[in-house]
Amino acid sequence: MQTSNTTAGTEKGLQDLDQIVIRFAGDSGDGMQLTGDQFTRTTALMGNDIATFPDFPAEIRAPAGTLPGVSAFQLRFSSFDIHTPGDAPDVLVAMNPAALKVHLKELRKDGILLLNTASFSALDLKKAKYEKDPRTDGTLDGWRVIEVDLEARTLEALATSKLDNRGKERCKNMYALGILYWMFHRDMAPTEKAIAQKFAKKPELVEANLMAMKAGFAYAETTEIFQTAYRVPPAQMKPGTYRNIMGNQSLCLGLVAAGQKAGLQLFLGSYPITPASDILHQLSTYKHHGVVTFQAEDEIAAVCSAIGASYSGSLGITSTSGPGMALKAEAIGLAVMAELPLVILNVQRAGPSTGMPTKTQQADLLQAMYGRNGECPVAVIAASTPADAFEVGYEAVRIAVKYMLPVIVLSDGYIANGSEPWLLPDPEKLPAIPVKFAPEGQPGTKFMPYARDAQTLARPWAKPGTKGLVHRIGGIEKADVTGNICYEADNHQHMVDTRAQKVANIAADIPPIETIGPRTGDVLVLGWGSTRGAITASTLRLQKDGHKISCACLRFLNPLPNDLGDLMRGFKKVVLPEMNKGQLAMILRAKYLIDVVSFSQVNGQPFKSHDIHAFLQKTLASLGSTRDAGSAKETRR
Amino acid sequence: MQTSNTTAGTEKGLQDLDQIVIRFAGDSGDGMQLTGDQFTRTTALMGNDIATFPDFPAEIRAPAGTLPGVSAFQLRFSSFDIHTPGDAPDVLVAMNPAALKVHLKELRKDGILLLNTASFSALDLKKAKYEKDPRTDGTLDGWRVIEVDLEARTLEALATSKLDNRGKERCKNMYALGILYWMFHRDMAPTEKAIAQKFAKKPELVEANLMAMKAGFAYAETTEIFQTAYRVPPAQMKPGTYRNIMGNQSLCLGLVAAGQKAGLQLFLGSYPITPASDILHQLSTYKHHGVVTFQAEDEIAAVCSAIGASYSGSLGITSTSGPGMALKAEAIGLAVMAELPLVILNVQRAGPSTGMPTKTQQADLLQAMYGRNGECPVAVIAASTPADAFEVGYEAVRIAVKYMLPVIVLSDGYIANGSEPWLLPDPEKLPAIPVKFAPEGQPGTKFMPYARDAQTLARPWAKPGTKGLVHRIGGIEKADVTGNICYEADNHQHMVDTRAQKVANIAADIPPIETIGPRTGDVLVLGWGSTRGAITASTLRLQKDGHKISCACLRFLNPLPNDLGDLMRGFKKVVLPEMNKGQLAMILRAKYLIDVVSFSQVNGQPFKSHDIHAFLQKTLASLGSTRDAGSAKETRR
Amino acid sequence: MTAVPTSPAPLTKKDYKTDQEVRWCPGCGDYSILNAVQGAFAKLGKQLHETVIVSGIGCSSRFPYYMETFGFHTIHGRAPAIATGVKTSNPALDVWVVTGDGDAMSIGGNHFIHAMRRNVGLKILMFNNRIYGLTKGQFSPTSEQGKVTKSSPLGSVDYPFSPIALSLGAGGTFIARGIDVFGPHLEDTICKASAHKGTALVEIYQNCNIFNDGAYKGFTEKEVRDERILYLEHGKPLLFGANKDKGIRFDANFQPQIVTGADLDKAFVWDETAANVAPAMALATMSEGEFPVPVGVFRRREKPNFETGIQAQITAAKSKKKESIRDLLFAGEIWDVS
Amino acid sequence: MTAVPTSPAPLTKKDYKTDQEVRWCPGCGDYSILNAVQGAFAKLGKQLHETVIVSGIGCSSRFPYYMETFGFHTIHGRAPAIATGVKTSNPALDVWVVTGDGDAMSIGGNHFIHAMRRNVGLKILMFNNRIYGLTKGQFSPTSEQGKVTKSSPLGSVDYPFSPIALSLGAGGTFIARGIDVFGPHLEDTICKASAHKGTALVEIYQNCNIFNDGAYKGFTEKEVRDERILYLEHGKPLLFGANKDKGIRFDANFQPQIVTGADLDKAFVWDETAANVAPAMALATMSEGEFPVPVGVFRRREKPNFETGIQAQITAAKSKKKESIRDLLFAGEIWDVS
Ligand SMILES: Cc1ncc(C[n+]2csc(CCOP(=O)(O)OP(=O)(O)O)c2C)c(N)n1
Ligand SMILES: Cc1ncc(C[n+]2csc(CCOP(=O)(O)OP(=O)(O)O)c2C)c(N)n1
Ligand code: SF4
Ligand code: SF4
Ligand SMILES: [Mg+2]
Ligand SMILES: [Mg+2]
Repeated sequence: MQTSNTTAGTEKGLQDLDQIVIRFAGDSGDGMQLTGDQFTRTTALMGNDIATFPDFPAEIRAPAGTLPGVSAFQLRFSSFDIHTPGDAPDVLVAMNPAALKVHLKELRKDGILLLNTASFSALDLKKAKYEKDPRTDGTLDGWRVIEVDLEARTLEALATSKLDNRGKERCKNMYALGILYWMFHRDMAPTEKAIAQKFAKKPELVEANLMAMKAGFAYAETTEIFQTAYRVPPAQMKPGTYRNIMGNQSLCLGLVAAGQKAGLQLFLGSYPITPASDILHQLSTYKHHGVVTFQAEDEIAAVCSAIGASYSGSLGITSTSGPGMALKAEAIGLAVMAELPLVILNVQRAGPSTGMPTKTQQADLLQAMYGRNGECPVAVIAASTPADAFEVGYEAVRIAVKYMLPVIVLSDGYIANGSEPWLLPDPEKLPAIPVKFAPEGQPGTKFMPYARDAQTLARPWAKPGTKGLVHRIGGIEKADVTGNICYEADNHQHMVDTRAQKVANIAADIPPIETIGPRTGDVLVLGWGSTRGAITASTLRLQKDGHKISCACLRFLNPLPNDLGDLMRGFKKVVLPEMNKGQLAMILRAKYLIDVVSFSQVNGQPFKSHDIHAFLQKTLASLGSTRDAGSAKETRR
Repeated sequence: MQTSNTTAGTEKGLQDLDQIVIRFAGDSGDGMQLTGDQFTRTTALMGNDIATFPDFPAEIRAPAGTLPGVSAFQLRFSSFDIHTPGDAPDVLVAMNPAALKVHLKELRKDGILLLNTASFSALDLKKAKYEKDPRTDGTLDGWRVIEVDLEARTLEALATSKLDNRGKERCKNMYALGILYWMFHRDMAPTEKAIAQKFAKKPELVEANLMAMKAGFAYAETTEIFQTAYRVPPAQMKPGTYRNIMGNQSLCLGLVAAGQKAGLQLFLGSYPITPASDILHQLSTYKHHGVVTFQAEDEIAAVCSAIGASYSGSLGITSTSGPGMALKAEAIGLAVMAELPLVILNVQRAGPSTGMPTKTQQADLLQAMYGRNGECPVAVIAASTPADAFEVGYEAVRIAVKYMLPVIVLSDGYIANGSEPWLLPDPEKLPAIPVKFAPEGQPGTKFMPYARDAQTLARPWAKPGTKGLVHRIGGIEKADVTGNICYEADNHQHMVDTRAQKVANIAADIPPIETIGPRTGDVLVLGWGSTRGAITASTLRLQKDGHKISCACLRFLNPLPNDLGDLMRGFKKVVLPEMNKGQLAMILRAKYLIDVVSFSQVNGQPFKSHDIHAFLQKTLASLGSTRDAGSAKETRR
Repeated sequence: MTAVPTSPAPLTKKDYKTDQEVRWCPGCGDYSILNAVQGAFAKLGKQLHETVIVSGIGCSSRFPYYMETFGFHTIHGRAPAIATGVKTSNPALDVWVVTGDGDAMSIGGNHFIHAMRRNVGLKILMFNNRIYGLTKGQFSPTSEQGKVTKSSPLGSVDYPFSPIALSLGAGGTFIARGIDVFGPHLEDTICKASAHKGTALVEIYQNCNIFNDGAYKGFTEKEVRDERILYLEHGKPLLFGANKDKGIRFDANFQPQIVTGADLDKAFVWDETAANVAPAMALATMSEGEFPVPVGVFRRREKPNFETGIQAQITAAKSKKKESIRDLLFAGEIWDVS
Repeated sequence: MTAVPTSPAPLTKKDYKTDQEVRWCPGCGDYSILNAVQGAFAKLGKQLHETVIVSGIGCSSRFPYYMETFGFHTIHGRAPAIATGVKTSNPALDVWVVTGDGDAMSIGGNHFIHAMRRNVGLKILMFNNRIYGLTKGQFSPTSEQGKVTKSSPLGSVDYPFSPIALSLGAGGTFIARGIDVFGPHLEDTICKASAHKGTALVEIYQNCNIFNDGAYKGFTEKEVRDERILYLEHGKPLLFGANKDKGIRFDANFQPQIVTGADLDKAFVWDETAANVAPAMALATMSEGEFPVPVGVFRRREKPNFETGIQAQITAAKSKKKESIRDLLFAGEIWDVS
């Protein structure tokens, strides 16, 4: 939050900033996700670039007021192109002592703390594991504290409302939102519209929520404690039509768009699991696009039903997270053997085992690559931002159908629940997805289920119901061409090689790697998945400082792009930040024998760009790379 | 089969050889495995070194006389130390045209073909896909063919037997065995004893079988077609007591011995699957050692029951093959989180998916290493020969208990069903396996389930039923020491690191790598698992030729031995033959950045040592390594 | 491409044969079942290309290779789940599942009961030989207690499932039993299963002459059959015996009893469509030793199919709302930047 | 190490409480169940250290954290399999499984029915809220057809399982139902389950006030209870209503009927130990809308336990044959080389 200039003309001061990071934190029941979401929509509509990061508590509800019950939502908006939801917030809204306890340490020095003082009884403090009242023992020193008894203020404001006191109190998040809308010069209209829609059937709720918000706005405008409002002018974004989107949502849209383009019925077989469940939920709403969703009895049945669907001529999809992925391994092997298209979505969460379901991680890459018996290669591609997930979902369908094989899509909790403005693509310009089902068999000929396309090595997709195509396939090794069971040594070697070659062939479809910065230099920062934002931000900053550093984010992890080896060899050092213990780094080291340096973090949290920055700085220093003085801020493009 | 000298004193000639490779091939119903097994036992008792390789048809019975129904058993015995069951057989026993068709091409030039001529009707030939009678069209040229109508001869010999004709005919394998016993100067006594035991309840069967065998022996002795008998003098083996053993069997013995030594009840949870089922069968016979076997409803229940058993203070074991391994992934993750001892046996077979259940492969290494969600490290060790499996089974228990973690043991179909003489260990000298269950809790203290041993980082093993130890654990991330659920970032990072460190700590227990040959030179051949024999044989041969080549077989695959990097760096080139597409090679390349050359074969068959030899020769040549002329035979030690 | 005979309608048994050699042990009960299925299919005039047979793993599961229809030999226990995907995404297909007692009752138990619960339009043929054949003879979840096998050298401790009782408990809508050696009855039962719209289970007692020979001979051998088999016939009393001189009735507590002579008219009249499942359950759980073994249809109730319900929602949604890709993407709050 | 209160025998309810904060939503039915279990355990005087509670994943499966016994919160659906390992390797332990309708009936269905079949000495408490609570409200295999949830926006097409019927079909030996809000009855039912030697299932209707509020209020609310609940009492006729003025009888075809007035003496006399399972099945599958909802014990039959059988074989084998490691290894055909 760096002040750039002050505009006159408002009653109080109005300062222009180029970015703000706000974190809302409160009890699970305090509506923080909703509050954050409203702020995000409004801000997106006002033309700022924006990135969000909801940080949920453990799935199960914790008792009110306790530390494990704290739910947070961080958003960053700016007048330039941003890549992450920010590291340390400029503003922290803390709805209770527990939220304060958990999040205060992250608020940047001198940042604004909007503290709800309604619940600071001894019991409240105890629940939050505070020995003393933090408001009076110096804990809050160094921050700009604004104390408001949000409950009292809200009750006051809703004196005329028909809601009972409990109902009124629950509007306190809207009161807080009103305060922030004033502080950051936001338009209340989009929220008014959204709330009216959301509670369309309960007008008294609409009224109370909006009354509370407006009261908060007015309170901020009139009261003495707020000296200035801030404004973040719109970002200069690429021209086009935008929509704010979350990762799970955009992945679904990519799949549906691809299904439409290909003329295929989509069939999702899934079993609920955090943080992938929303894919099942969302695809269930696309029945009008012919999307069949099947909530299976478990993950095995889920993937198996999708395989059955693909076998019958639909495009089978299955969605899950780590533990579910483990259960699908055997069946994915069947799909590899049967050479059927299949899209497997793994929205990664912190493992191993049940791990921390609501926390993010990208430690399932090696499982995606190797987590099956035998030599069992599949395509693996990764989404890197909420908007990118659209393209990745689309691409997964295209590849699965073109090469007749399973494609694993890796996303993660950070992408799934994070959001950003999405420059909507022109539907006409989406790549074609030609589907060629095997034609009716001619009388007197026998259908050969493993006769292959000369270029892709794909086998024909033979839809049951088509005359003359009866044939048998299965998970036992088959003779090439005929598909008959075959235990011969040479055939098996040939089939193992062929299945590997099919995946390798996909490399022909991969465009040259896009780098940020020149294709040679001192340090190349590689990444995949949701580390993209933090990597990009820190690279840009170091480039601005004059370092010879570039970065690139890989979408294709299997096969790897053909130009990757050369690209890496153009740098003195390759650094690879990953939210795992160096999984892609290992693959690259093995394949290219290049000393790729893994920068690992496995704590359930996304990287902070300043941690990556610090590591890269050290790496650059070790190479003797020079550093200009300069602003540490991300560049506009 | 190289003639070394001829001994006088027998009626016909008697030649001394230093090794023989015999392959029995016939219909699944022809009793080839039994025949091979009898020859093996006898030969072992006669003091030869011996190695066997049964090659089963697909699990399901194929129609009699067809190619897929052919079952084979190869054995090699020698008067020196051998490492493989040999490449091309010297003698092929073919019980029908199909067996001839499948195996003749492997019989070495000038080798002996003992051909049963009983079933060469047009139909028999058709079933075997012969267009013409191979006996008359030149097909058999170049081999020393001995034709015997085994059925007619057997029926004649059993004229007085009370069996019906079908029963008599089934003794023809014993007639063939008798012929071979004469040819190779074997003692019939052990077989007489074994048959008497096997059919103890059916004396007429004992009589018929032995009559047939003796008739075959007499036939060979008297008839004109056999000119010479051969003798292979005993090998100079290390002094001690020996027993012939198959891999699955010896693995079981290792586990039972370890259980006894540790004073732990073994609990096997398993679900039948080829080629691991015999582990379940065998351990089921050790009830008198307190071994509990539980045939579960599937592989998931199998591993879960074993986890439950370990939780309750037994040593949980689960055995399976590839597809079952895939199903166990999620639960293994739980064991990693719960930090419980667990031994997981994967007798690998050819994959992916159902693959070729009766064929061998070692392509599940990366699955063992990485086939789970999240960072989920376990110890991985591999058996390399049937006898070695004993030590590996024993070691697995020791490590699991000492470090409180799951250990995956990799074996494969080749080891499981192959056999060799096993120098029996002194039971007193087996390493101790100290087990320290957490003691009763003191009143007023709270048990800390994740308090750790300072050296190993193992947590205490707290047996339910012990006073004062009540506690809760699970698959969700836990705070170290207390074991309470914990979602904190730093704790998660700490626990991820700790679980990795526990596995890494095992390296302290690994003895220095044993090499065959000096620790520096031109080429180092590395291997793991069942490739050991073929690697050793070809290395010894090349060493004899004067090449600077050494080899080593790794038992520990995770963690790797501490001295591996230095060892590899002592050679110009490291070659790694694997029955997969280079899985260990990949791990080594990534870790050490050494250009380990993978020599891959994925055809369901074990390596032939001459293929490895050829590859190594090429590698040596490319390095300009000199080669002395010399015998191409394995050395005696 | 090699030439194969073209099949002019109507199809005969032979048209369902493939060019694959049948690879069961000589004498295996699976041969008779194959024969009965081909007979039933010919009778019903099933089209080769409209039929899909999905199987798991086991001797039984090799079945698809011997049927000239679409065939998918999948993985152990998962056939019902895969078939659910096939049928739900294309209800027009005639989808059959072939499975074994291990495949369906052991590893695949969950998918099996869920298929029953959902009433997916699958026809499930379960070859019950009370043993794991393919893996060479371990006891299965339908093996009798005390069975001595390689994995239970002192006799198995497990109690067996009754697959019929389990299916009734899971809510199955068509549940029947046939026996390999009763070819015409089996063929007929398969035809009835085919006619049922929802999930249809036919449990088929099958002799594995290698690992469990004679498992059923106590009631299938010619000499004992008449006295030991109870044919369930819809609307008719439960009578058995060569001269139908014995019957089954239930006492006031639903406990089965054998009646003869004058009491014969108290024999229970079989209604395979009964609303409450209790009578079928009573029959399914009668002791095999004391009572005759029921074969035929235990239960048959029509109830809307799963896949029909799913596709009806799709059809309704499609007719209610048309949406182009553009409309799909350019939805919600969008804004323009120029 | 922090100090904890030591518990002098006899134990009270409080002794079973842990130091963990209970993390269910305020108002969740799980609280009452926890209370009933603690009450039952206190009554039965269960020793903390001899009791193991194994759970899967779900809101319900957090249960072990709140019980001062050994607790293992495992993975989704696998608790019965893990508990089978615990109990079979150490039959002296008192092993409980806590699970949900999703955990036990959906992903864990197979282990569940196999535990029933084997009659392992596990006490299974299944919290049935007819919804997936933990994952925020998708329909479960016990949800009624047509249920609108996030994953079934147009209503689910699935038919529900009756867990009681499924367990009966699977051969369960103790099968009962309780309801969260009927605390004393539930406590009593849990005590009965504990007394049973083999597998004991208690299905517990539990209200999820967040995602499926009021699922059971149609028969649990104070005003309707008496008319809508049928208490199963061993040896007593099936009567219900505030004045026990209604009863359940079965017609000749086992179809249930409600009787009143003069017919009241035709009410079926409940025998939870009946040999044939049909009456229990008839009750379990009565339509919830038409008939009162049975609670209490549906079935209770003694039959040797799985783990007892397994351990008996071990004990017998041990007493028959002693073998040192040396004898074990130096067996079969051995030979010496010197
Ligand atoms: C995941 C997995 N586990 C185990 C096996 C091994 N297996 C193959 S078939 C079978 C049991 C077969 O029994 P059943 O279904 O009764 O068929 P049958 O051979 O008796 O017809 C087993 C255990 C396998 N192929 N895959
Ligand atoms: C393998 C796996 N799949 C899915 C999940 C996600 N998951 C956790 S609990 C649950 C369902 C819980 O339902 P239920 O058993 O009824 O418990 P409740 O929360 O209703 O008490 C699901 C789907 C998981 N943790 N692991
Ligand atoms: S093993 Fe048994 S079931 Fe399998 S094919 Fe042979 S006889 Fe049939
Ligand atoms: S979500 Fe439902 S079941 Fe879970 S704790 Fe809350 S009220 Fe209870
Ligand atoms: Mg079977
Ligand atoms: Mg539930």
